[in-house]
Amino acid sequence: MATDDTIPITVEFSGGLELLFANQRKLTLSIPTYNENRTRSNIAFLVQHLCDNLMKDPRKDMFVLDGTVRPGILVLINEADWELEGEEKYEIQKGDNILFVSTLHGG
Amino acid sequence: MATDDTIPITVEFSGGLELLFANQRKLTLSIPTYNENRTRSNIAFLVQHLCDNLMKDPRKDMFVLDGTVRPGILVLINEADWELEGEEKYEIQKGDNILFVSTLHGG
Amino acid sequence: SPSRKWPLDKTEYKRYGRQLIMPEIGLQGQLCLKEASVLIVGVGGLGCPAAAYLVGSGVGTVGLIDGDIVEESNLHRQVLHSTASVGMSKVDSARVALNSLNPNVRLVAHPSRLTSESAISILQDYDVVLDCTDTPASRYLISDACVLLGKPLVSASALRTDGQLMVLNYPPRPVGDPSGGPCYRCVFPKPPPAESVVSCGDGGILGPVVGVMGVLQALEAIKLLTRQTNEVFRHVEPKPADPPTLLIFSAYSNPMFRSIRLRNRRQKCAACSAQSSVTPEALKSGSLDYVQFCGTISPINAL
Amino acid sequence: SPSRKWPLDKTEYKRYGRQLIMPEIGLQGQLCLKEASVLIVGVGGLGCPAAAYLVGSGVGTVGLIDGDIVEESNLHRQVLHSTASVGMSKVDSARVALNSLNPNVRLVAHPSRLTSESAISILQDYDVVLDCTDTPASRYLISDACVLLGKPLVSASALRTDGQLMVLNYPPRPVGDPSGGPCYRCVFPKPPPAESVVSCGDGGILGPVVGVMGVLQALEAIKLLTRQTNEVFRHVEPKPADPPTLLIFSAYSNPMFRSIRLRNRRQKCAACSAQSSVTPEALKSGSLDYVQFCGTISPINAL
Ligand SMILES: [Zn+2]
Ligand SMILES: [Zn+2]
Repeated sequence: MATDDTIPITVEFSGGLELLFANQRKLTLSIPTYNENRTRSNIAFLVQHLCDNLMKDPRKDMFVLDGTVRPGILVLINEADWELEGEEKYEIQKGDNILFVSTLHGG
Repeated sequence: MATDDTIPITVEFSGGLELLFANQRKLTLSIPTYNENRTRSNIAFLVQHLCDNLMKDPRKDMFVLDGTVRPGILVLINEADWELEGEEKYEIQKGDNILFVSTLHGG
Repeated sequence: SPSRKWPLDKTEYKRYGRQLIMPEIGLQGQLCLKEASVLIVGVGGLGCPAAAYLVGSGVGTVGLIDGDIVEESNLHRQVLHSTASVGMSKVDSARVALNSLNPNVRLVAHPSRLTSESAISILQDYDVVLDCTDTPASRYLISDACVLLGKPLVSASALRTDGQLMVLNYPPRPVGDPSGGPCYRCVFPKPPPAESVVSCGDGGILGPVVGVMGVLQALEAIKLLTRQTNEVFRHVEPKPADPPTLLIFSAYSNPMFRSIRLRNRRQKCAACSAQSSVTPEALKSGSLDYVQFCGTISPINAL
Repeated sequence: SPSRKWPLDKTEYKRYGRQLIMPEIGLQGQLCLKEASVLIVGVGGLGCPAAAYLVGSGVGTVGLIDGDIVEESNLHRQVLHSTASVGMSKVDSARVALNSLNPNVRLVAHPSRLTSESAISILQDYDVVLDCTDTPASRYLISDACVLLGKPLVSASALRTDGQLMVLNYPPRPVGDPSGGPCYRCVFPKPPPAESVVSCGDGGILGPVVGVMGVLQALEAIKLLTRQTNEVFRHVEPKPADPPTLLIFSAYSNPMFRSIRLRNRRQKCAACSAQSSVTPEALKSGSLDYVQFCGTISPINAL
């Protein structure tokens, strides 16, 4: 059905993660619909894509650790915890909003 | 194109207006797509419809005055001031969220 | 000169250190705050928390205007006052508390109700005005005076479990310039029928509801006052002002907060448009009767 | 008996009148508040406003726990304290201010840091706990103790221009019951790498940002404590508890507030699931080392 090559999405950063991405809180971008394995791009792919192509800070382990988003970062798909949507395996849809929030500890 | 008879929408009340509607803050309802004049139902129609059919409080002038929403009530169509959308003449679309907010003055 | 080298004194670096290290404020932002003056109209449920955080942040001059005295029924939400200050003027009571929080801030007391005659002469000395009052009449009056004087207005209100917040007349362009931010009359051209107006005294109010709105007023004022810093000193591109927004708070709804996009200036606004009928002279002479404009009603008939 | 007829005394009717007339509170709600006890862990930027509004509202007993003393750099945001109380313990300083706001509230002082050994015995006396602390270690400890004791937890945090708020372990069902609300470990099963953790001291904090979050904690506690009132006395159908939500605040974003739907209890949660390894004995014996669990790092390397 869908023959489009790319999926337009919005990616947002909050809780200090924006500092890793040149202080940008909101990115509008397009990602490939299918990745190299001919499977649909999912959150795991997006995280690696962001880390490889858009993260400006050299400290990659502030965002990705052991192949996944580091502990202390919540991933929210369209305003809901990714655990409600299938976590890393969630296949990204056109217009999705993916929000990465670092927990805060100050008070 | 559209031959559906009714339009499903969400109507919300805030700032005390919910008290006029049996303390309901959120209503899910369907309104006729076309009204008696065979024109598409707009906000003016919705306001009259709410006043005639859903308002429990007898003080109609707390909601409608001189044929329109009384002063001090903001009408918001999908999170934007109705003045940005054509006010009373805005033709209601499927899934629209219409929010009526009474201004507050306390402090 | 030494004052150039150390524009703040040592205790100020210490006191404001946690703000100073933030790029959004920085030394330049702190200096903007120190040189700024903010008028808080109404030292009640909104004005108390707003004043505490503005004075805490080191705004140079904070003006307080209120004609009321502290009552016991205020204390559940007006947390600057204390049981011992019942019977005292709200302005004096707040002054004591604020001075003990931060003695570096100059506090200006106006212990009387704002009137149409006095509004221009009082407001003109301040950079930003906070509307923390509780009647439609005062809201129209303050907005009109802010439009005439070109002052940004941070307006909040609360009742029962709900609150509302708007930044009005921002950017504060001259009367008749459609690129300025909307004023209170743009949003509400006609006052509500008097019988639909409910005060906190009649309708009740939950303390933290009005508290949240007051703290947010302080935040918006700090953002306005340090905005230039961000643009000039952080080499950030000057962004256009945020579009006019109404923040709606509802303690028992989910989500609790909603942001609503407001209209721009109204083409025929009685205050801020080219067709304005509100003039400084009319205001000063008292020929604009705000109380009558808004009507009155005995509380028993109110919604 | 006369105490039945007039369950509050005359000054209380006056003081809380603006809450009492609201259907969400009413006399029954006020009595719930009066009989309730709330523990505020951390009397800093979150704890100060939270305490002020809870004490204002007439919660019967408010416990304050903090091992720190007031420093000048606290005052821009910790608005219960004053310049004169610099050097005093935060708990004592807050107690003076809160007592002068509302002498009807019993204040319980715990002027020391919460430890794994003391947590159970301190928390067990309270109905609701507010996490107003500032380290990951204390956040895991407080959550674990709340789960073991079946207490609802109102958790907030703030840094720079951002804040977060969650109501955890609500409803506070027993360990192993999947219908209870998620705990802190359900949401964050592993602590963040120590080098990614930034304190307000290192990262900075804008006063009203942490202030808003603290006031909202007071609000959530009042909602929890008076919830039953609504159901039992207003003949409102008992609604299920709101789904677990994370409120995200960002002072320079538009919109400023977002509500995010959180997960339910985690099937393998180390604290609240049937497979829990966190026990009261382990906590009391100190065999759970929260500081080591969360790691430490010299501040210079922190993000
Ligand atoms: Zn206008
Ligand atoms: Zn858990």
